[in-house]
This record gives sequence, structure tokens and C-alpha cells, in this order.
Amino acid sequence: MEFSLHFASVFAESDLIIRGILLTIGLSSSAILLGSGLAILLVATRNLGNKFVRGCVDAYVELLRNTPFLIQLFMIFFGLPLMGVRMSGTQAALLAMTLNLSAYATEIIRAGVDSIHKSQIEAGLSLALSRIQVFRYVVLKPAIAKVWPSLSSQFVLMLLASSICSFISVPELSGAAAIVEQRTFRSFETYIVVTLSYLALALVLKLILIWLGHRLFHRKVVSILSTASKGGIA
Amino acid sequence: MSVVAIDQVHKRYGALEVLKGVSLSVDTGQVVAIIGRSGSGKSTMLRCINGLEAFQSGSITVAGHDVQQEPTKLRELRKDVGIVFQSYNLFPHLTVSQNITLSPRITQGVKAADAEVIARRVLSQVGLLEKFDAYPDMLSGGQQQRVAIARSLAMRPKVMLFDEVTSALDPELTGEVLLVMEQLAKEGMTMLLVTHEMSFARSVADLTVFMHQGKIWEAGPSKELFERPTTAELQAFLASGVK
Amino acid sequence: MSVVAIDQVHKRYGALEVLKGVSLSVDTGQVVAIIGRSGSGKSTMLRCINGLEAFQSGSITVAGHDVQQEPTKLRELRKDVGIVFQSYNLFPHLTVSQNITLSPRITQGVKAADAEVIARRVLSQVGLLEKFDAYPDMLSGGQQQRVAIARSLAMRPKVMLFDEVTSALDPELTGEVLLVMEQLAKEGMTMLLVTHEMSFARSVADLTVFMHQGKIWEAGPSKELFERPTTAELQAFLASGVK
Amino acid sequence: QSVDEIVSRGSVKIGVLVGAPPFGSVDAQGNAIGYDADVAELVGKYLGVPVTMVQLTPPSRIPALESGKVDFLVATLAPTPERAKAVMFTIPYSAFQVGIYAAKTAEIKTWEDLKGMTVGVNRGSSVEKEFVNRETELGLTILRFEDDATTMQALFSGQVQAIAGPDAQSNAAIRSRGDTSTEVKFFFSMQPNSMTVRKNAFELHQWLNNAIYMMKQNGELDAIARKWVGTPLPPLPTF
Amino acid sequence: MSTFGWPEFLFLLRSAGWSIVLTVIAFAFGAIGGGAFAIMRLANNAVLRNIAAIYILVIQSIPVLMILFMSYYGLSIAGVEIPPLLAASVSLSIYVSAYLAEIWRGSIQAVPPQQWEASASLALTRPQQYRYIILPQALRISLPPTVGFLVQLVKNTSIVSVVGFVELSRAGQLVNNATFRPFEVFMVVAAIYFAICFPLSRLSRYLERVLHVGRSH
Ligand SMILES: Nc1ncnc2c1ncn2[C@@H]1O[C@H](COP(=O)(O)OP(=O)(O)OP(=O)(O)O)[C@@H](O)[C@H]1O
Ligand SMILES: Nc1ncnc2c1ncn2[C@@H]1O[C@H](COP(=O)(O)OP(=O)(O)OP(=O)(O)O)[C@@H](O)[C@H]1O
Ligand SMILES: [Mg+2]
Ligand SMILES: [Mg+2]
Repeated sequence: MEFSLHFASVFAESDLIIRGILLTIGLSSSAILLGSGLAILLVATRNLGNKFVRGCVDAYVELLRNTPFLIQLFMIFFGLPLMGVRMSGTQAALLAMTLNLSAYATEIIRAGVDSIHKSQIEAGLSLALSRIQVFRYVVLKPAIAKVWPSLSSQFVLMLLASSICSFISVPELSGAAAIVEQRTFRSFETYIVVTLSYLALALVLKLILIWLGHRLFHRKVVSILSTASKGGIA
Repeated sequence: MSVVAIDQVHKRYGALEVLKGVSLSVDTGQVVAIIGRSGSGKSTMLRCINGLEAFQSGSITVAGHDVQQEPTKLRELRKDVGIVFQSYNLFPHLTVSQNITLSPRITQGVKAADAEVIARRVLSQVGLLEKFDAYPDMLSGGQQQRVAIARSLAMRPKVMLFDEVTSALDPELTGEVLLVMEQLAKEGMTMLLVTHEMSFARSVADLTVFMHQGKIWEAGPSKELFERPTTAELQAFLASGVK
Repeated sequence: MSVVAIDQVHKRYGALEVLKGVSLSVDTGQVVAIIGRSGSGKSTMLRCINGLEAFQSGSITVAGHDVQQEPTKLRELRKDVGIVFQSYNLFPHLTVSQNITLSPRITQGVKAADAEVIARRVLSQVGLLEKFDAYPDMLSGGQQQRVAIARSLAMRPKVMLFDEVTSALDPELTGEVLLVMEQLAKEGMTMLLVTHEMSFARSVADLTVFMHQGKIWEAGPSKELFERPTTAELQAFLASGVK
Repeated sequence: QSVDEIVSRGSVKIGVLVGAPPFGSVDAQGNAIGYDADVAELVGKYLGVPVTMVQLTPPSRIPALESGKVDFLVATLAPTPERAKAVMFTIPYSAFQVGIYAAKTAEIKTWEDLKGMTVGVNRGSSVEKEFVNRETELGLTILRFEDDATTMQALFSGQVQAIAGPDAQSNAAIRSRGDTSTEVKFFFSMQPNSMTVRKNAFELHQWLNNAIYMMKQNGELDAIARKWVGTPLPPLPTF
Repeated sequence: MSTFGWPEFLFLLRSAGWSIVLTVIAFAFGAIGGGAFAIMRLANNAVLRNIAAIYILVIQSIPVLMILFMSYYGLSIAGVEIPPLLAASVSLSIYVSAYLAEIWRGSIQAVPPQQWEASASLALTRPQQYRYIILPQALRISLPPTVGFLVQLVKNTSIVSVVGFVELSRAGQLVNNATFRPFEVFMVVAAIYFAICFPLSRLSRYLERVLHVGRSH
């Protein structure tokens, strides 16, 4: 089969791709910040609230975790305007990503909070801290430290899932790529460029998160590649 | 004047009655040792005093506070009552000085600079000034326990509760911590301490209380109690594991 | 005939030299107590003997096995050398009997029925036959520690190593475990034990070894060593925390 | 790729687009139906071999062709010079009118009236160019959606003020929703659709041109157009 | 298909079948790969360890859609023909293996190191340590995050539409494009996903509760 790659016409549209990459970075990083912030609030609410409040937070988490992101996006972008709430594609994408991520992050951070030993909470209470202060100063950081790997994975998944936002006209990386592909029909070339871009973005994000994790939680930055396990006993 | 007044306290976990009408009065400056077998309710009594456990009936007054499960009142109470546990419970993500200054800063609004002064004072009290910026996991068990004591002292409590603070330590480290407690006793701090160190109880405590099956079985000035235990249970207890 | 022969062992963790030329010879049936300050290298020595830690130079022979980091050889060695740790390390997902029979069954091909017989024998040795089907988290610390000893005994080791097996226990539970060890000593088991219980070392051990700064600083028959310590370091050590 | 190869293999794999009714859709059993499917069947009849219809999503059409998963596409693709650098197009076999759709209340009669508006278009379509060409001149904000149905939804939800879309699909959408507030403002072009073959498949290309010519002549294409679009086959360009 | 009725609903349900089948296949094979890579990632051998680390890092960073795309169309251009079901299964399995490897590595490392020492001291071989001591304990720790990932996998199988599978998401889109009833159709699609995923979420919570009782952290 005579087939060869011609990147020229794809690179001719590199403007579009680069703008897509920037939008992907912007959307993902904002969603990660806002989504984690919201998740922390939700976990705190769940932790300090009564049974009813806990039920509400759980319902929120289950609803968002168990339905597809695409449909959440669709409902926000196309459904809300019917109720008089209108936002741009990018705003809708940011909102959907934030909500979706917050649900997953809530569940992850909750597990971390549950794993904090009761004695830590008692120690905080005994020092006359209120329950909110105990959560904020005693529980939160170690809890996040414990689940940092899962949380990081979820952030990377969100970055990759942001591609779905092209469905509602957001010209992020994969949306931009789809436009280029349809204009030029250089599918393979386009997808190769896109794959490598996502790979680069995700690797950078992951490395940042690993670095940040060590920075925040370990007090010393260690090698980013594999460290030998404690289980290395013959 | 009694600074801790426990009156007919009953405490149940479900069907299990753990405290069966405990009454005790402690005067300012007194040191009270609480001894007794595992499961006799020693920890539970201490935890009731600073409101970590709710009890079903009876009353406790400590440092002028009536112990009841109302968050604001509990917080006021806890500013005056320090507690130190067997398992130290230092906050692993904070340095020694941060562990100590956390509560003064956020519950009493002490300024950072003043809090640091406090931290230095209590750290030198426990002989650990040089660990100011260390993290808990860089300290030995005995050092961690002393930091836990310092953390409580930074609140300027009127009463200190100690729950087997040396049980997790080996003999050498135990010595360090007992020294600090002896020093506190000398300075006139009111203290209630659950302990397995009979020799320490005998030499430091003014009063020793023997708990058995959820009751205060026998109590009295330490010397007397150890030399002339009246109940068969206390005699058996003192004869058993003690070295 | 010496069953453990340690010859000029040097062990480093990175830049830190933890064992600085340790030599020791233990005869069959001897009980050796190892004492010394925290960090002096006691645990490290024990861990080198059963190959949990590799060392840089020197040699160790134990029960006829030359200790070296070759998995198959290490496994053969470990069938003859039992070790019990301070933190019990029972397998929490297995019952007491499963904890005990696991290794005989899979490393020595003992049949299930025979393994059960062994389990009963070692459990009665440590006085815990009634806990046959219990899970570890249902046992007290002293009971868990005794199961850990039983688990080692089930391998019919020629040498037993004990690393501060009573440090995590309160005085009452400590008694239980020491009793088991005394019994083993009477039965002629070769034992090396790191301990903080000076009175126990003095009464049970044939030989006591004082470690200091990675070296065997002083060693000799227990009675003599405790009564007439020659080095200043051992004198200071015995004077300090010991009750 | 030659016609002989296909005939001697005894079957032909034709890629069709689904999800764009009436041109391509599926029935409740999941079989491809629609304008393209009927044309593909017809081509199979002329080849004298049974047809295997391969259902494709927009992004997989070209890769399926280039990787040989299909022999050629009957997938409502508009020939453009840019695209023709990558594949070869036959003469058109269908065409639809492309118009501007908007709310009945909107005063839109010409391109000029779209000035400053937010407009939607299917990003896979060739019409996108029409907007892009006028983007700066008219100050348009162009939103590109996944497919025609989503584009129409954007109009219904008010996320865009006007869209450009093919008449057949837009009308179907309006009808299905029972919508009475949306209408076509004006038609601005006719989009012809070609079958698509791999580059260098000259013989197949020539044969398909020939077959399309034949279907046009004998009225078979007209019948299919009437069946799915409801209007006669418009005059189709040749090249 | 021009109205959204019973036949369309059945069409959606049948398509959900593909979502489930592909999830099961991907999970089954992904679990095998994930287990292997998790253990490699913890091996004493630095080469094995780094291979696994890089594999996990790279695969987690590539959109699974692209893995599938390249393995189906890309390999075909290179002259290797693989059927769509195989391509989908393999790609999803690769994707799953990387994520499970990472989850499981964490779980294995969460087993206290003393358990390795104690079992080594009892003369167990490394495979025996894994089989009898480490994995049974790691399993308990890993269940919640594993089920959490599974819930996402069910929805992420939607990428297989690129090689022609009509699974639930794709079916929803097709039905919507034919009926122009997006809110009804997508609500039903969301409800079907919810019906599949919610029991899994609950199961995860349940297992967490049951298996963590009385365990020290
Ligand atoms: N949260 C709880 N739920 C149910 N029972 C409890 C709880 N906490 C303690 N108990 C029970 O209450 C009794 C008293 O416990 P407590 O901890 O006060 O004993 P203690 O005298 O401090 O013993 P130790 O010397 O072992 O610390 C014990 O029988 C114990 O099992
Ligand atoms: N894995 C390790 N890496 C680096 N240093 C270590 C490691 N394990 C132990 N050490 C150091 O080796 C020295 C000896 O440790 P070891 O555990 O043998 O002491 P020990 O005599 O058993 O003390 P203890 O009575 O506290 O158990 C200590 O200074 C310790 O900090
Ligand atoms: Mg207690
Ligand atoms: Mg040690």
C-alpha cells in the first residue's frame, strides 16, 4: 500500500493547534484548581455536617461519578439555556470539568480523610481547636498526602478527558485537531501530532504533580523515576 | 480548693458499663496517680474529664468549667485542661514549633512572634530547645512525648492529664519523660496521671487512686496506699507485674 | 561446638558505619543476651545473622550455613534460624494456626494434618492452645507476641533470635512472654536475645554482650558482667535507666 | 486497487457515514440505512458482488480508507481542492442545498445581516469555509460542533443565533422537534458529494465515475433522492 | 428511526451490552497486565523496575482513543490487519493495565514492610511471599480504588466507536441524530450508565467498610 506521511498541510494549521493546546492547558489547570477546591469544601461539609448533609454530598458524588462526562457537558451547554442560564462553550466546559473532577476528587480525598487516625483528631480537639480547625489544620494535609497518587492520576485523566469538550464547539486541542483533519483529510498526521501533544502535556502535568507532592508532603524532593520498594527483601 | 470535681459519673459503651459511679476531688497543685489493671476504666475517666467522651450521668467540674457536650463550652474547657496520650499524637506534617504554636495562634489569637516565644519557653521546659525546627518523625519516642507535653503546656493549662505517657517508651526514654513530669509537679501544676510506673507514682504523686472494674476501689496518699493496701484486689495488683 | 560464628563483620548504611568489626561465637544451647543503647547496632547484628541485612565484609556462619545474599541459600538458612521481632508481625489475614502452619506446609512440604499437630504442640508450648482459630487482631499484645514465637518454633529452628520482644508490652504482658523464653532456654534452645530487661538477662542468659557504637564493647558470663562491669561505658549504661 | 481485485475477491467493503440522517443513519437493529447506504447497494449491484457496509464516524472515515479497511467511501463527502491533495473524489452522486437557519423572528436575508452574530456549523462540513471566508469581514464568531444534530441543538438552545446546514437534515430536525420558531433564511450554495477513493486508485475511480454516470442516466439516483430527501435529484456538476 | 420509542430504547440497551462486554474483557486482560507491571515496578532489578515505570508513565499519558486508533488503522497501514474487536480489546487492556499497575503498586507498598521481613524470615520464596502474605493483604487495600477505576472504564469504553462498535454512548448519539430528542435520549443513556455504575460504586463503599473494620491504618 503506497502511503506516506505529509505533515506540511497539518503544520500549515499550527496556529489552530497551538491555540488548542493553550486552551487545553488553561481549561485543565483551572478545572484542577477549582475542582480540588470544591472537593475539599465538599469533604469538609460532609465531614462536619449531619446525616442529611452527608447524604446530599454523597448523592452529588454518585450522580456525577456514574454518568458520562459528555452528557454532563451536554446538559450544561444545551440544557441550562432552556432554563435561562447561558454560558459560552468554554465556560460550560470549565464548569462541567470542575464539577466532574470535584466528584471524583471528593471521593478520593474522603478516603484519605477516613484514613487519618482518630487519635489525631482527638489531639486537635484536646488543644481546644474547633472541628473545622481540626479539619483544616490537622486532618487535611496528611489526608491529601496519603491519596496524592490517586488524586494525581485523576488530574491526568481529566486533562485527557478534556478532549470531549470539542463536542460543544470548544476549540481545545482535539477540537482544533478535528477541524484541521476535516479541512485537510490528513488524519494520521493530525492524530500523531495530537497524540504527541497530549503525551507531552500529560507527562509535564504528571511530573509537576510528582514534584509538587514531594514539595508539599515529603519535605525533600526525591528521584522522579522509580524508587526501590521497601519490599525488596529476598 | 478543688480544681477537679468528679461526682458519681457513670459511663456506658452500649451495654458495657465502664465507669460505675466514679467520684474524685483534686485540689489545686495536687498530683494524682491513677493505677489499675488494663480495662479498669482509667483512660475513660481521663477522657471524660476533658470531654473527649460523653458520660451518661453524674457531673464533672474542672478548672471552673462544667463538662458538657457543647462545642463552644468544650473548647473553653480545653484551653484550661491539657491532655497527653500514650501515642504522642504529634501532627506529622508540622514541625515541632508549629505543633506547639498551632493552637495558641488559632484559638487564642496569639501573634506569630509571641507564639514563638511561648514555644521556646515550653521547649526549654522539656529540654528540647534544639529541636525547634525538626519534624516529629526525626525525633526519638521520648523526644516526641516531651514535645507532646510541651504542646499542651503552651496552652498554659490549669490542669494536665497524662495517659500512660511512658508505656510506649523503652526504659531509657521513659526516664527523660518522667523527669519532665517531676519538674512540672514541683512547679505546682495540678496533674492527673495514669501510669504503670509504680515507683514513679509512689515518689511523685500526692494521691494515688486504684481503679478496678469501673470504680475507684481504693484511694489515698501514695506512700500509705503502696505500703498498706487495704483491699485484696490492690494487694494482688501490686504483687503481680510490678518490678 | 559453636553454632553461631560471627567474624569481623562490618556493615554500613551509606556513609554510616553501623557495625564496626563485630565478632562473636555462640555454642549450641547457649543463651546470649545483647544489651546496649539505642542505635548501638543490636538489631542490625541480629538482622545480619539471618540475612535480612547484607553486610560489607566479614563472615557469619550459623547452624552450618554460611550467610550470604543468595536467595536459595538464605531460605535454607532461615529454616534453621527463627527470628521474632518487637512488633510481632503476625499475618493479619490468617488465623493463629494458619500463621503457624504456613511456612512448614509450603517450605517443608509438611502435610496439613501433621502441620496441625505441630501447631498444637508449639501453641501449648507458649500456653495459647485455646487461640488456635483466633485472628491476630483478637489477641492482646502479649498473646500476639507468644504466637509469633510459636510461629518461629514450628520451623524447628536450631537457633532463635529475639529482638526486644517485650518492649511493646506493658509489664503484665511482658511477664507472659519472658516466661516462654525462660522455658525455651531450659529446653536447651540456642538463643540470641536483644533485651532491655536487665534482670531477665542476668537471670536467664549464660552470656551477656554489651554493644556500644557498633562494636562489642564488653562481653562475658552474665552474672560477672552485671556485677563487675569493667568499661566505663557499661558502668554508665547499667547505672542509667535500669530499674 | 483495481475493480478486478474487488470482483475476484467476491465482495466489496464500502464505508458509509452514519449519524447524519437522511444521508446516513441506522435502524433499530443497528444496520446502516439512508441515502448513502442505498447508493452503496447500487454500486454493489453494478459491481456484481455483495456489499459489506462499514459504518464510520466522521474522524474515522479517512483513516478507514487509507488503511484499506474499506475499498472506497460513499459518505457524503464534499470535494475540495485541499482535501483532494489527500484522496481522490469521483464526480458527485448527490447534492444538497446549504442554507442559513435561524429563528423566525430574526431579520436575516443576506450575508450582511449576519454581521456580528455567533454562528454554528458542523466542523466536518465543507460549508465551514463559507463562514471562515467571511469571519473578519462580518465579525462572525464561529462555533464548530461535532455534527449537524448538535449544531441544530445549539440553535434551538440559543447558543448561536444562526447556523449553516444542509436542508434535508435541518428540515428533519425542525420536523422532529415540532419546532415552529425556526426557518431557513436563504440558501447560499449547493454542496455536491463525491465518493472517495485512495490516491492512485485510478482504475476504480474511473469505474465509479462511469457507474455514477449510468445511475444518473437511468434515474436510479433520482429515485433514491426522492425517497430520502423528498425532492428530485438536482443537476450535479461533473469534473 | 425517527421517534424515540421502545425499539430505540432496546437499541440503547443492546449497545450497553457492548459497553459491558468490552469493560469485562479490558478489565480481565488489563488486570493480568496490571498485576505483572505492578510487580515489575517493585522488583529488585532496576531494569525491570524502570521499564515498568516508563510504561506506566507513558501509557497513562496517552489518550486511550489514540492507542486504539493507532493500533487499528496505524498497524493496518503498516500491513498488520487486526479485527476491530481484537484492536479494541488490546488497546483498552493496555490502558487498563497501566492504571491498575499504578493502583496496585500503591496497594502492595501499603502492606507494611515488616510483613515482607517476617515472611522472608520464615524461609518463603518471593513468589510465596506474594501469594500467601502480600497479595491477600494488598487486595483489601486496593479494592476501593480498583472499583473506582472500573466505574470510569465503563464510560471510557465509548472510544471504541472509532473502530465501528456501537456501544452505549455512540448509540445514544446515533439515536439522537435520528430523532433530534437529545434531552430524552441522553437522560436515558445517563440512566443506563448510572444503573451499571452505581452498584459498582456501592460495592466499593461496602467493601471498604467491610474490609477496613478494625484494621490499623
Ligand atoms: N470506644 C469503645 N467502645 C466500646 N468499649 C470501649 C471503648 N473504649 C474503651 N472501651 C472499653 O472500656 C473499658 C475501659 O477502657 P479504658 O481504656 O478506660 O481502660 P484502661 O483502664 O485505660 O485500660 P488500659 O490500661 O489497657 O489502657 C474496657 O473494657 C474497654 O474495652
Ligand atoms: N535502614 C537504615 N538506613 C540507615 N540507617 C539505619 C537503618 N537502620 C538502622 N540504621 C541506623 O543504624 C544504627 C543502628 O541501628 P540498630 O537498629 O541496629 O540499633 P539498635 O541497637 O537496635 O537500637 P534500638 O535499641 O533503638 O533498637 C542506628 O544509628 C540507626 O539509625
Ligand atoms: Mg488506657
Ligand atoms: Mg533495635
